Amino acid sequence: MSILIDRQTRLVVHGLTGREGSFHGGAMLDYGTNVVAGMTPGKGGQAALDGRVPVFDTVSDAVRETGANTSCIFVPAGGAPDSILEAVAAGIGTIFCITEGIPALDMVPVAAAVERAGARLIGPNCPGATSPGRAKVGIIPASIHREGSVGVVSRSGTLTYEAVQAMTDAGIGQSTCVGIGGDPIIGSTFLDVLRLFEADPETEAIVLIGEIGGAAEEEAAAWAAEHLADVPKVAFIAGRTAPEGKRMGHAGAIISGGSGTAASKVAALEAAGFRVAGSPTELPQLLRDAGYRG
Amino acid sequence: MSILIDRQTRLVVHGLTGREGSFHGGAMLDYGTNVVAGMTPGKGGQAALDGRVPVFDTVSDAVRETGANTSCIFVPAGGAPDSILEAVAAGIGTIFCITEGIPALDMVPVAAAVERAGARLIGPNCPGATSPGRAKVGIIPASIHREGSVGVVSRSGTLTYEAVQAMTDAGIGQSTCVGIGGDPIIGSTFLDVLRLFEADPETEAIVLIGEIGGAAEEEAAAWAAEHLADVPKVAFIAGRTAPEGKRMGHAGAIISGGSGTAASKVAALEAAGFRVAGSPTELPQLLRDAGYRG
Amino acid sequence: MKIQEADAKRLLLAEGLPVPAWEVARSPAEARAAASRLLHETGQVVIKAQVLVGGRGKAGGVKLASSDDEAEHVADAILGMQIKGITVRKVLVAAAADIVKEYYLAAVLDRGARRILLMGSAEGGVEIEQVAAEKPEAIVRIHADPLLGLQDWQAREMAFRLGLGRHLKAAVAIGKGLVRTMLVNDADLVEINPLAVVRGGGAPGAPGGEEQLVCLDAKITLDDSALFRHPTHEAMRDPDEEAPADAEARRHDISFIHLDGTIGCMVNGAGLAMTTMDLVKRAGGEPANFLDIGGGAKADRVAAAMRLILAEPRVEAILVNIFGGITRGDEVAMGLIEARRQQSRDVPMVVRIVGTNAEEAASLLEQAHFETATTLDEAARKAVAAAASQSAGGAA
Amino acid sequence: MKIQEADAKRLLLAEGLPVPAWEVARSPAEARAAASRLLHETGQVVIKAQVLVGGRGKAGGVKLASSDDEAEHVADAILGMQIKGITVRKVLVAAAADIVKEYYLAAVLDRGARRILLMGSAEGGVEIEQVAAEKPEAIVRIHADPLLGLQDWQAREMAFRLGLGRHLKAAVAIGKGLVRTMLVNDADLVEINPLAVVRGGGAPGAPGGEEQLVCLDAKITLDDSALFRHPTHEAMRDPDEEAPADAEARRHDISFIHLDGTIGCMVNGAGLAMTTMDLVKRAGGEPANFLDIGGGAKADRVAAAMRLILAEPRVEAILVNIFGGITRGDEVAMGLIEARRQQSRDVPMVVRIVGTNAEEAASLLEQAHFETATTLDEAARKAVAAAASQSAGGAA
Repeated sequence: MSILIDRQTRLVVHGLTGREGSFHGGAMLDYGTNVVAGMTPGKGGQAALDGRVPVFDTVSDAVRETGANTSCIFVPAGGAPDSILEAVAAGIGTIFCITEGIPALDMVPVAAAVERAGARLIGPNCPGATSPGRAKVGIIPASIHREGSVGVVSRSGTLTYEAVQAMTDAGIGQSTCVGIGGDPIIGSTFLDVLRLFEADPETEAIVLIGEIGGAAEEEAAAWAAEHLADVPKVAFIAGRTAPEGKRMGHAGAIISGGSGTAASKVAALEAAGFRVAGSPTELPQLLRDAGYRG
Repeated sequence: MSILIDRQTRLVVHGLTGREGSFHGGAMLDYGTNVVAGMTPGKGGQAALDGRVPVFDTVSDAVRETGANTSCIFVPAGGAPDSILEAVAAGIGTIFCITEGIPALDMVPVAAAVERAGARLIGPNCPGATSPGRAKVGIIPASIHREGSVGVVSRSGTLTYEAVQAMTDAGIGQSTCVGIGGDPIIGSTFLDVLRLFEADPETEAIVLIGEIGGAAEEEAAAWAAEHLADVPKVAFIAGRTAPEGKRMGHAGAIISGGSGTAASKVAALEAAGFRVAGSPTELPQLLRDAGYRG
Repeated sequence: MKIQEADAKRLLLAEGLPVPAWEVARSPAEARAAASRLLHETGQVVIKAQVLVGGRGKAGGVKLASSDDEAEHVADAILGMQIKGITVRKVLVAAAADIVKEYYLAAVLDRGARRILLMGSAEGGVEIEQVAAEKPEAIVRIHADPLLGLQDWQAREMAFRLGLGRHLKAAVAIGKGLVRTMLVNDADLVEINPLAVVRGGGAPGAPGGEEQLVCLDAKITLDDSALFRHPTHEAMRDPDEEAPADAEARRHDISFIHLDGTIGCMVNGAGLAMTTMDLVKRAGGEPANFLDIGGGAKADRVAAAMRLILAEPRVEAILVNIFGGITRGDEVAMGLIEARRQQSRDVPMVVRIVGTNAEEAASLLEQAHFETATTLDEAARKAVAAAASQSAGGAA
Repeated sequence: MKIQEADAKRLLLAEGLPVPAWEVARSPAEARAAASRLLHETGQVVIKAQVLVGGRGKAGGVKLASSDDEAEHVADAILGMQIKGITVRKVLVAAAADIVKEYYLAAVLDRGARRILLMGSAEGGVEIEQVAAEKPEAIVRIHADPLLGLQDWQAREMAFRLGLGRHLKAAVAIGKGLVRTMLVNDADLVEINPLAVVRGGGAPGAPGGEEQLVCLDAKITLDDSALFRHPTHEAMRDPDEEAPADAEARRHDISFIHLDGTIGCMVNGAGLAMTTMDLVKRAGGEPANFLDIGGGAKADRVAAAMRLILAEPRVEAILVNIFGGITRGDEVAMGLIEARRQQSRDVPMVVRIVGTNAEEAASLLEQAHFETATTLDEAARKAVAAAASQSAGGAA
């Protein structure tokens, strides 16, 4: 098993006919992901990715015609919140929003509407997820993965690749790697993803990759201390050298009023039983130290 | 028993210090209703109704200090929707909104918020409800009632009084009389109230008093045909002589595009097993004809 | 409150919707002048009676003209025409559109669903009730979320389902614009019929020959309860179409609707007022009006209600039916006594007052020699009888 | 994007909030003129340094003046002052308020709760972080519903809990106004500190002597992601406080933050960029900047990033760390080669490119004689060593 995506995933790519959508849609299909549909308003009836995937005008058409159950959104920032709501209304249960640069206040009602509908949103401004050997949704490079039983959750993109590559190089595979996104308002938090990993019988260890800003790492740590006490847990926090009051690229990565510092996150994670790495390359060894034998 | 209100009702009156609020608040208290609090922003700390009822600035204060569980709203139209939301947020389960003249579009989000919270709203623009001998909330004159087992539900005010008076004069008492209000957007429909009567062991017969406009009577009739098949049911519909396209006083009382006529409602009710009176004074006899022996 | 087509179009334009240019004319000369300014667009103008009733076309109130001479003649024929009892005092002059296809699109308040409904049909140009009756599957219904509002994807869905995919951007803007117009103005209904694909010309600044989507006719009904927060809307009330009695009723906060019968009714409460009319009819009479004096009606409002009823010469008897609750019966009785003292013509009156302070009312009425009744049915019968004897007396 | 107090006050005024009159002065003479126009209100003006950093008061950037002479002197002292490294180039001149009591009120985006938070305290005038640390119970927190927005009753609740019941109407208008200002402008933060009860004078048109609630200071942070839909907001970017490098970075869509170290960093991805800085520090060096070239970075953006880094004379070595995903390693390599060809001064560079097209990148870099590294830790160590030898060389 795995979380969020697997062989039962039937993916509709919003914006499949666009530049990003077609590039990554093709990569997902090549990886073996069940890309069953594309959605681009006005291009309904066409076929994308060399004729392999039908395109629909609306998500509800895609769901009705192809049984899509998962969305991956490459729509530009202005239209992405609406696209999330369209997926929710069409009954899609799991929605990945890759789009970056969505105004934060746009996400406030959207996140509430997703929650109200009982759907699950990953992102926005996230790289997606990969369940190695089963499916990949989003933009994470396929090459870095290896099948296995470590669950990886991260706020970041390339930093995640770095960490996952280090694990793969050390012979440690992943059950699912999830990038939850670096925006201030995101659909699923570290905690939400940890809950899924806890319920997944195949996930035997956890890697959490956080960064400065907010308190989501602290919240997840407190929960993990109680619910993942016996699970090997390691973490890395980026931004130890970040100055206060400056947004470090990610809209959410900012220390304000002395809160959201790397130090407070490292302390909370260590108190919760995580081993915290000084560099992503140390993660494999720390997993071993924590008792992971997978 | 009864529905909506009884001896367990602990009422907070929104706008208790105003003209309408204090007049009807006093009448409710005199009837024996548990009026535990008033709410008027800026008058917190005062006592109203000759010092018998404490007044609070906020509904949440009233709930915390007095255990209020039911609201009755006399706030003017501009502030009433907000007052409903305040009651919902304070955890009030049953809310009567007497206020008339609320713009219909204001009620769209409010009705949705009430539903989302699992609360129950009666009105707006309604006379309230009376459970004779137990409690009265709103503006229905106390004198017309008699304790008994007929459940009365109506869209109207004085027409309800007329019908209830006729029943009382004929020796037929009521379990609860509910005025649901004549506005286009109301919190509880005929159907919602019928469901409550169905679940109330003390209610043995139903009187439904409808009027032209909308399709709520038809909807209730269809449900009653199935769920209240063996219950004596009588009805009256006002507006047989109303011309098309004119609002007959109530914002909701309008025949448009040939739908919402008295004829269609009478037909639907008769098809569902209701005996439909030609005048409110005939209701007691029709109840007897329908087999009501209470 | 219903507003004229020209006002409705103005509200749509204010929200950025595409409405072809128009002018309003009150005389044939004005219509001629308007036509001479608009004829260059498509070589033809349409001249439409401005009345707040449906079926203008069938009644001959909508006509084309191809020259300013013809426009003047057509306007002359339409102005002064009676449509469903309303005299036409204004016409709207607009460039006639070269219509490729007509659609229906409206935002309405759906009371049952308690939300805003965007309703569309590819069968435009005819009355939607007719489509609903004959071909219900041709109507597309999309509800706006009560908390989120109408989403872009919903407007797109409407466009695709109407077959307007080729005009996607315009259709989305119009669908969202209708709901926005509704919200901004507190309207119950914002209806475009027809919404049309036209060739060139139709809208200002449009490149000639290219197809575009425009709002050719517009109907908006405003929520009376919300007029208080739209001070400018009162100016859209059409004095040409409002009877003096209606204006007087509004001034006194009385719900009043004129009907064609002979028995004037004065009642407190809308449901009871309708019931009183129904019972008059049942007793063999015809109600002359719907009149709800509202709750807690004081003497001066009772007097105003009496004047409203008596202003109609057909009225031969008056039925007063008051169920006291908030309203105190004795106050109404005193109002009636005072009103009768002032009234210009003597019409038989049957009064029924029950409920709060009914006894005090009864003794006041007795002293003033009013005819009274106990039940509503009895009151209706007595009023019908009084009217009948009045007619008979008049005929004698 | 942070904006100056005067701009923040302008946005509040646009939403109808009570903000006492002010003027902005760029010279002592302008300050004198402003004071002479404002002194009549309360007999005193406050002169405040306009810089986008906190702690102006403590730094001596806020002073009172009781005459136009004094205003000119005070402004002369403040203008040109350095506050946390920023040179003061403007002052705000306002009538000094006769403060009865100070409050704190702010609308902020609460990321954890995923909704807007209205946050208030009766302990105004000091930094809210201090209140939060010392007296957390003194902070009132009310979340706006994510779908319904902030309701009137919530604004009233805030007013009552702050003890502002005597100023209920004004407090409700301000609470709602803060959230509206946030929504209308796509702000992350709209903060009034202090919100103050003042005696008379404070606001334009106020009756003298009467107490009223006014916004004395304002701080607004705008959401950078939403600037695209607020074309007028760009004008509020203060060129006096933006380093040329920051403007250049924005033009090229590069996330760039200047730091005080000697090792320039060029990275793709924000998290990896922070990590690279952290590892430089861990290896004993000091990063000169945070720099994220973003996804799919093309050659011209690489060249721009290189210019940004080299513009800082302190930079002694450059660490390039690229994990190819969307970004293709060979494209970055070509960009680096081109950038080095153009670059004005020669600084040692350590390049690590892994992921997509890493092999092609490696061979390009080898041909161009770049120093490369395999792991991130190795890259950091090499860069720190290169900078050390560079300093040593420079010192020798």
